[in-house]
Amino acid sequence: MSAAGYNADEMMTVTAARQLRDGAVCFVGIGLPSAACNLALRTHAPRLVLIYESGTVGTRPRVLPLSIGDGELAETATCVIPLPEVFAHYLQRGRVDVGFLSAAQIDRFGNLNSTVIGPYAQPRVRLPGSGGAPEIATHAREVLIIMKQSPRSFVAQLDFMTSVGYLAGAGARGRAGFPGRGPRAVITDLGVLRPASDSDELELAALYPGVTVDAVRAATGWPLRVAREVTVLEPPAAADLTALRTLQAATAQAHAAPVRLNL
Amino acid sequence: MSAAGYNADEMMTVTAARQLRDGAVCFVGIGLPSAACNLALRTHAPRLVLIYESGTVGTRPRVLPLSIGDGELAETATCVIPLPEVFAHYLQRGRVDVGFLSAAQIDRFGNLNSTVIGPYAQPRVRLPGSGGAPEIATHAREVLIIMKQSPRSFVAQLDFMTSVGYLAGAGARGRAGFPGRGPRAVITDLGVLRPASDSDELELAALYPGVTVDAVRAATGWPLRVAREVTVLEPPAAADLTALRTLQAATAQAHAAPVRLNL
Amino acid sequence: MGVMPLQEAIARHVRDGHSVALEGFTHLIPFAAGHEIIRQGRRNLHLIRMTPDLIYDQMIGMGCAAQLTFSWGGNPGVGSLHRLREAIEHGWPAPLQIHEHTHAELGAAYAAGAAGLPCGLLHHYAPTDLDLAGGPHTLVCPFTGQRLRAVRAVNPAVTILHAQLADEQGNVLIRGIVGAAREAALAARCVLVTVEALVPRLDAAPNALVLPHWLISAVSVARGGAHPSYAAGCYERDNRFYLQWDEISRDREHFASWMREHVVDCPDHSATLRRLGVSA
Amino acid sequence: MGVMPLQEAIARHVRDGHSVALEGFTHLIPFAAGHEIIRQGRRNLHLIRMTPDLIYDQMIGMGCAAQLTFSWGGNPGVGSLHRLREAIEHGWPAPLQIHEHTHAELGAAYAAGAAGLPCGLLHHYAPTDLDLAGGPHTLVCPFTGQRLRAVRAVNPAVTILHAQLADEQGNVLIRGIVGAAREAALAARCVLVTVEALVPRLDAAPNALVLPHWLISAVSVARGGAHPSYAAGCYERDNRFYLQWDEISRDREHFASWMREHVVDCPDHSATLRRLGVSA
Repeated sequence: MSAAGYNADEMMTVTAARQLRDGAVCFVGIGLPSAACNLALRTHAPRLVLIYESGTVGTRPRVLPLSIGDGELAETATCVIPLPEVFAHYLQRGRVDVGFLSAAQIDRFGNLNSTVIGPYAQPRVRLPGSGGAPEIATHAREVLIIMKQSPRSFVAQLDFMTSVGYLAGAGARGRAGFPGRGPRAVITDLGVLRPASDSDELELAALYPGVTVDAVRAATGWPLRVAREVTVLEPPAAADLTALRTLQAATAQAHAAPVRLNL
Repeated sequence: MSAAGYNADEMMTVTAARQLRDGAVCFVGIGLPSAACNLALRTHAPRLVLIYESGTVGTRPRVLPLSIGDGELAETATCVIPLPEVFAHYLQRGRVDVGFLSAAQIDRFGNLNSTVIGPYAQPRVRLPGSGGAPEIATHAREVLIIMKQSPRSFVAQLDFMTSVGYLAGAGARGRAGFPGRGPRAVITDLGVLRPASDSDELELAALYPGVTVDAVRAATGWPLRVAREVTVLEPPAAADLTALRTLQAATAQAHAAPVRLNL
Repeated sequence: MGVMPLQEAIARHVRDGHSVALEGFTHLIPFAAGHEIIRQGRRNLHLIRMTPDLIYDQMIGMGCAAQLTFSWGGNPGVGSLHRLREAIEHGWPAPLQIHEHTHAELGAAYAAGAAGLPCGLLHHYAPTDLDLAGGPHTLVCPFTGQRLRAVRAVNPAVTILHAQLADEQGNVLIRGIVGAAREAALAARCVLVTVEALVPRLDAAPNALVLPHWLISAVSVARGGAHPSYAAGCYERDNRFYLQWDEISRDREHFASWMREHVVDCPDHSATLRRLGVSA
Repeated sequence: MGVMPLQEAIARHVRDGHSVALEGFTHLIPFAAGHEIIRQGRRNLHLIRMTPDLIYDQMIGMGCAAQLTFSWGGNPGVGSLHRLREAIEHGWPAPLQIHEHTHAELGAAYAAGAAGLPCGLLHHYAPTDLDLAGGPHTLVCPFTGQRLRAVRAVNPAVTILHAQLADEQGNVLIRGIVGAAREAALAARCVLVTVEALVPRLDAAPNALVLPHWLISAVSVARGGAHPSYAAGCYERDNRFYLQWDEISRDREHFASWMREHVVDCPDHSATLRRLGVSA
């Protein structure tokens, strides 16, 4: 990667950040979603409201948190509340505009598995489990999914359904009556998939510069549909890259010092 | 009332205070219960835990509060919590040993009316209503009732049942399965009534000095039963009276200054 | 959120027929806001408060209310609310439909509303006559078979609070006794807050009770806005006024002339406080 | 309540077979207490925690647990909990029965336990495979007909927390991120707390998060007791250790020898911290 260049993580992060309108209330997870939200805060969306499930509401961390409950999140929050209240008073009450999700597996309707690979009772791989995902999937007004694309993770059949996307598609989610509308976009390291308006099936809607449709098809475990018009996304603007890299450098520096307890 | 003497309010307050064992957790109301608890704190029960429904837990007011939510209660409390949590985490969770109640009417089984005189839809007198009383009546391990005695308030038939005592008596309360055991004593301005162990009917158990059984009967709106042994209670000890009067004088002084807002 | 004069906040957000909760348990009762509602002549409100207190006695006596949801309707430490009693006992100045709860029930109803649930749960207790007044239903716990009491969620159209401070963004800090104010705000469709002061930053303690600005439709400065109730750290409860109210409110004419002089004919709460002689 | 050494608190109150919740969400995880349970060799515990984190990875790997109730079982920001995975995938060192929830469900389950209710309510959502893993039931709201999800209350036999301060009476002050620690404590039959320090008075802010002494069975001083988690205002999270743990815990033998050296053979948490080289 050259100084003028960028890597796939950066493209994903910038793409995710671009989805966020200023003032939106986001329920954020650690990793790329956290980077994307904090990038948006520093660029086009200074009034973004970030909620982490640790109970930190309206937080503006100076560096990226490494855990969902870093002290940094509490120190810069509007308020710190008990976890049951985050889920009850904010998510379930319908006050979250955007929820971010990721998972080990996704299917063509945006349903997610973060529980097990293999059978539940005798898993080949036991994954961390649900956390806040199932309720984010149902209650956030809309959901953004961020996942690297491969045939192992974009699968024809989930081993376990942890969090709902569009269920079996074709309006099934709407009929189930969830408060939230479901996944609006799946942001991968190759491009962006979006649900088709009739079938709810994810289709390729946008490509990163230099990525081909065939490359995305090859990274998808089902016969991927392609939207009638596939846009090629702009590469990250210099300002975005600068903001992101400044944030990441500050993060690395902040977390480099070894911890000493003065007891 | 001579200096060496005492009045009926003082005797009631001291009698109520004597019912409280040190360390008990009390759910306290304004007025005589509050005076009794704060007197007990200053005499034989320094570790009494006072909870007021305003959310002030473990409070030790320096003067008696005039309202259930005086600033004094918050300033001296172990913690101040939202009202729904007082009722859920403390009362309903079974952490309250003693609840105090009063009412406009009581019947022979210790059931209470604080809602209306006359029919509910067309009341002759609309009373304040239930407040915290119904749940205190069911959930406090035991209940102490403090009421002045008269045929108008100690009635054969309640106009409205707001809070349960022993229902229809003879074990009816036990069969209803409430967490709390019910009224242990009714402390009046004449003496103390207690439930009979078989029938649950209130019977005269103790008299204040100088009060006759006939006087209590005359102040009761049903044919009052009298326990086999009626004790005559000791008058307030000098130490009790001194503590109570010191508290009341401090209270009067604290509340005498007119409020001025420096805006 | 917007910082705006209280007159504008009430004019914009409180409409005839709305369900309105002015919360604050003994502490931080939003008198300034209630008085402004009276001045603007709102009618047919469904008033919601655990303890109606003097502010609803005044609003009911002035004919603002058609319904009242409450759990304890007295003058704390004093006795009756005479205007509330007249409305219930004699339908004056207008009939008042009441929805009566216990504190625990109304607290759970606000909490359910705050959590986006249609109902809240409490222990079941055997029917008292309160059940006849309509209200809770019985549910059975699917795990234990235990009978439970379900109460319908309360979600006011507008909740109005008074607080000590707001910052420039409109985040609100409440210090001290809070009652069910937080739940009432979280349950509402629209939240209005009056504050003693606006400050650049709240500098709130960790875990302090702060309402984020984006839950709030309007913040208005109303110094002394809780008088004759109080604002911890700012001024004390005017217990003497609570005693005087017993006298003022006993008689319809006396009440009406007092309200005219001290509320209706005053342009705002500062004028009310000056006329009451409690501030310069 | 009594102030006593941690060894004594664990010996007295935690028994084989107990359901035990060591709570604290990322912040204030009671590592010192968990290590003492390992040292005392407790067996067949039913461990309860929203996020098992390293402390339960260690306790499970050391054979303390027969059951686990949880809602997210990863190494935060790092990846897998290898000892937890081995227990579930290979039954090593012992089979582990799991009771799996979402965060919202387990939060509501603790909250119901704290409120003395047998179950809590959440919005219903259409069945995912989590329902097949057993758990919530559907209830119908008696007012709206809306389907709701009931979760069984969680009431641990013992809840153990770490906090910054306790005063001489044993009142405990928690500052910062609290997760479901408060609900887990209020739900428990017995509460043990380790603290960074004992002080004469807490001088807590209004509305601070304080647990009254009479809810607590034992308070023990354990400086650094949350390391490698953190105690806001005292020391930071040892993110480096969380990364190292991924390596330490991958292999059974490496794990066992590490635990022997750093926990089992250390008399107390101070010794563990010295051996880890994080305190003098």
